[in-house]
Amino acid sequence: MIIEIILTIVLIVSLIVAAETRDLLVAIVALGIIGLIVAIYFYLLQAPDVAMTQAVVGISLAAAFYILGVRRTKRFEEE
Amino acid sequence: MKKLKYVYKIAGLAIAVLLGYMLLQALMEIPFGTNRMFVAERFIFEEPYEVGAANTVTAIVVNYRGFDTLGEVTVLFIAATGVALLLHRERGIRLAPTETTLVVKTGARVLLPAVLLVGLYIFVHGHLTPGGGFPGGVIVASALILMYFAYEEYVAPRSMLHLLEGIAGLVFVIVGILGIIVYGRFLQNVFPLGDFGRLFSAGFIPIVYVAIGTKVGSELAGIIHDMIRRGGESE
Amino acid sequence: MVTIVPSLIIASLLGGAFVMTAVAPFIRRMTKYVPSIVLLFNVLISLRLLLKSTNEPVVEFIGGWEPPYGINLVAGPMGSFLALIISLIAFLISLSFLKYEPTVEEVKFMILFMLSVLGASGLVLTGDIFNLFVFLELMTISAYALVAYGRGGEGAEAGFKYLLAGSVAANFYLISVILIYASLGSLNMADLVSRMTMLKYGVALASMLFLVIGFATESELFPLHGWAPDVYTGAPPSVAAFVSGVLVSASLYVLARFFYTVFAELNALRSEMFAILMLLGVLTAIFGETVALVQRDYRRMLGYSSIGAAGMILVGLVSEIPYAFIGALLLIVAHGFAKVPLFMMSKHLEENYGTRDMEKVKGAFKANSKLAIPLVAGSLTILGMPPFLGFWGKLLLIYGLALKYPIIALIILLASIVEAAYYLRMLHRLVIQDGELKKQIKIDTVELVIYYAFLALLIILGILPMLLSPYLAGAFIELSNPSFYIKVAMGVMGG
Amino acid sequence: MSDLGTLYYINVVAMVVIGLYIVLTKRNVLKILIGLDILGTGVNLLIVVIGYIEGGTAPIYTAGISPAKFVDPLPQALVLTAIVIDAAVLAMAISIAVRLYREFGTLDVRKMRLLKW
Repeated sequence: MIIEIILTIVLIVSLIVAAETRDLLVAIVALGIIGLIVAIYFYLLQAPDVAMTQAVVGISLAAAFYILGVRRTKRFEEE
Repeated sequence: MKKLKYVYKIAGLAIAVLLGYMLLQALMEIPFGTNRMFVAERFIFEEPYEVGAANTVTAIVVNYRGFDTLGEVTVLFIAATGVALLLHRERGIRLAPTETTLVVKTGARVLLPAVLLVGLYIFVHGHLTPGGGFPGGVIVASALILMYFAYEEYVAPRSMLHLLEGIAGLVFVIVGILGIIVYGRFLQNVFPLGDFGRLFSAGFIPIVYVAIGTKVGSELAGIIHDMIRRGGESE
Repeated sequence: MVTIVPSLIIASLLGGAFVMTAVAPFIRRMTKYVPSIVLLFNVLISLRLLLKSTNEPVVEFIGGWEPPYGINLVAGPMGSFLALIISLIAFLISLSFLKYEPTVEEVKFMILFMLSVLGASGLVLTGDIFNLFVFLELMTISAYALVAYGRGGEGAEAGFKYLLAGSVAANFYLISVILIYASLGSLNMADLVSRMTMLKYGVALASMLFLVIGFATESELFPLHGWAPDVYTGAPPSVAAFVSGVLVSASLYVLARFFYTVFAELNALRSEMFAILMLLGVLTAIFGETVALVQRDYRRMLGYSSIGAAGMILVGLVSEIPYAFIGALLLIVAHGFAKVPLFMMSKHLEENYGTRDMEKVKGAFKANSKLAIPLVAGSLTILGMPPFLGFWGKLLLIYGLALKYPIIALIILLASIVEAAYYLRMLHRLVIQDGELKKQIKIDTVELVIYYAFLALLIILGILPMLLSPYLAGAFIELSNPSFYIKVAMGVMGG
Repeated sequence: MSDLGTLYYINVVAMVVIGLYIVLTKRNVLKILIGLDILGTGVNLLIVVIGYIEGGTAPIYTAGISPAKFVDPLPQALVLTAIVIDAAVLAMAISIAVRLYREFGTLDVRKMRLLKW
C-alpha cells in the first residue's frame, strides 16, 4: 500500500511536469518515469508479461522514437 | 489574445475533467480485485489440455486470440511501411553521425551476439516464461541501434530486412491457412501439443513466436533505420 | 479444396501485402498487379458469402474456439454486404495502380492501401468487440499514412489531424470495451447481448457515451468532424474517396451494430442514445450541406458533402424504420460508388489547371465529354436522381422517415435540396459555363475504365434495385433482431 | 471497494484527464503526441487493473501454485496488443511530425494553417 501511495504521488508530479514544461526532452523523461511507474504497477498487479512488454516497448522504444523525433525537429516549445 | 488562450485552456481542461469524472463514476461501480472471470475461467483451467503452454497469457495471445495478434503484428507492419513511405523524401546524410572510440566499437562487437541471443531466448521461450515475440523482437532490434551508435558508417541491409519481415509475416499467414485447409478454420492449430512445459510443445506457438520475433525485430530495425538515416539510399 | 470462409478475405490481403514487401526490393515491376488480383479475389469471395448469407450464413470460429471463447467472423447479410461493397470500391480504386511503373514509395502506398481495406473488411465481419478495436486501428493507422502521403504541407497536416482524432477515438472505444468486459467478463457480441442486463447503470451509460464519442469522431459527425474536411482536401484523391466511401461507412456500421444488436436489452438507455444519435445525424446533415454551399474549392465542397451524407446515413440507420434503414444502406452504396469518380476527377483539375477553385476553372470539362459524363452522373447519383441508385436511397430514406418522424424527413429533404443547389452550381461551372479554358485534358484509359465501371454499377443497381433487396432486408433483420444474430453468430444456422 | 482499488482508479483517471488535457490544449506537435501516449498508458493500466484479483498470482503454471489463484489472464493479453498498437501509432505520428516540421519549419499547430480547421 505504501509503495502504491508513493508511486501515485510521483506519477502525478510527473504528469504535471510532462504537461507544463516547455523543454520537450524534460517532458520525454517525465513520460519515461510515468511509463516506468506503470510498468511497476503491472508487476504488482501480477502481470509480468505486460510489465516486460511495457518496459521494452512502452518505455524504451517510445523514448527512442521521441528522441529521434526531437533531434530531427526542435527541442523547445515555442511561446 | 492572451485572454483567449486562457479561455481555450480552461475549456480543454473542463472537457477532460468532465470525461474523467464520467469514467470515475463508472469505475466506482466496478469493485476492484474481485473475481469476475467468465470466459477466462476456461482459458485458465482447460488451457494446459487445449493449448499446452505453461504461460496462460501466451496461450491466449497466440492461440485463443491469435487473430488479434495477427492484427497487432500487422499494425506494426503498417507502422514500418508508413514510416518508410513518409520519410522517403528526405534525402541526405545520416542524422548525427557519432564519433566513437575503439572501446565502444569493441564493446558493441562483443555485446552484439549477446543481445541477439537474449532476444532470441525470450521469443523462443514465450510459451513458457514471461516475454514472447514482442519484447524479444524489440531486443533483437536494439542490436541494430547498438551498431548505429558504434559505427558511424553502418548501414542496415534494408532489402534483407524487407525480405525477412515479408517472409516472417507469410509464415504466420500460412500457419493460419493450414488451419483452413485441414479444419476449415483460420489459425486452428494443426501441430501436436507435445509435452507440457517443454520447448517444443504448445502446437504452433513456438513457430508463430519465432515468426513474430523475427518480424518485429526486422520491422523495428527498419523504422529506426528510416528515422536515423534520411532514407536517401536506393533500396 | 479450401472451403469459402470469411477469413480468406483477411488472409489474402495480408498474404498479398507480405509478398509485396518481400519481393519488392528484387522484382518491383510485378508488384503492381498484386492488389488488383487480391481484391478481385475478395470481391468473388464476398459475393459468394453474400449469396449464402440469407439461407445459411457462413460463420467462422477463428482457431476453432467457439464463441464466447474465441473470435468469430460473422458473414451475415449485413457484414457480407458491406464487405462486398468495400472490396468492390477498393478493387476499382486499385485498378488505378496499374498505370504506373511503381516506385519504391508507390509499392508501399499500395501495401498500405490493401491493409486499410483489410481493416475495414475485418471491422464489418468480426463478432468480437476487442477484435473490432484491432481492425479499427488497422484501418485507421494505414489511412493516416495514406493521407499524410498527400502533397506537401496539406497532406502532412491532414494526416496529423486525422491521426490525433482517430487515436483519441480509438482509445475511447477501448475504454468502452474494457468497461463492458469488467462487468460482464466476455468480449463476444452475440454472447454479450443476453448478459447486458447485468450491466450497472453508470457503467452502461459511460461505456455507451465513450463508444458514441469514439465512433462519432471516426464517422465525422458534427461537432467531432474537425479532421474530415482537411483529409478530403489534403489526401491523395483516391485516398480521399476511400476514406469517404469506405472508412466512414464502416464506422457508421459499428454504431448501428452496437446500438441495435449489442445493447438491445438495455431498452431505456438505448432509446435515449438513439435520440442523441438521431440528433447528431440531423445536425451533421444540416451542417455539412450548408457549409458545402459556400465552398469554392472543389474537393472541400465534396468533403462537406460527404459529411452531410454521413449525417443522412446515420439518421436512416438509427431510425429503427425498415424503409429508412434500407434507404440508408443504399445511400452507403450510392455514395461510396459515386464519390470515387468525383474525388478522382479533382486530380485532372489540379494537374491541368493547378487549382481546384471552381471559380477559376470554369468550363474545365466542357471540351472533355468523356470526363463530363461520369461527373454529371456521379453528381446526379448523389442528388438522388433516377435512374441512378441514389434515387432509391433518398426515396426510401425520406419516405421511411416520414412515416414516423415527419419533421426529420422534412429537414433531410431540405438538406437534399441544398445539396442539389451546390452540385448543380458545380456542374454549371465546370461543364456548362463558358470559360477561357478550352484545354483538352489527357486522360488515362485506366481512369476512364474506373469512372465508367462505377457509372455502370450505379445504373444497373439503379434500374434493378431488387437485386439487392433480399440482402438489405436480411441486413435489417440481422441487426434489429438480436436473437437472429445470436443464432447466426453462434453457428446454429448453416456454417 | 478497497482503498487500493481507489488508488489505482485515481491513477488511471489522472492519466486519462491529463492526457486529454494535453491533447486538447497544447500547441506543440510532439507535446500533443506525449499527451496521446499518456492517455493510452492510462487506458492500458485500467485494463490490467480490471483483471486483478486480490491475492492472485501471475497466470503462469509453476510448481506449487494452484491455477485457481491466477489473476484474469485475458485483460493481460489485450494489453499486450494495445501497447504494441500504441507504439505503432507513435512511430507513424513521429514521422508525420518530422514531415510537418520540414514543410512548415515549426512544430506549432497554430502556424499550420494551409487548411482551415
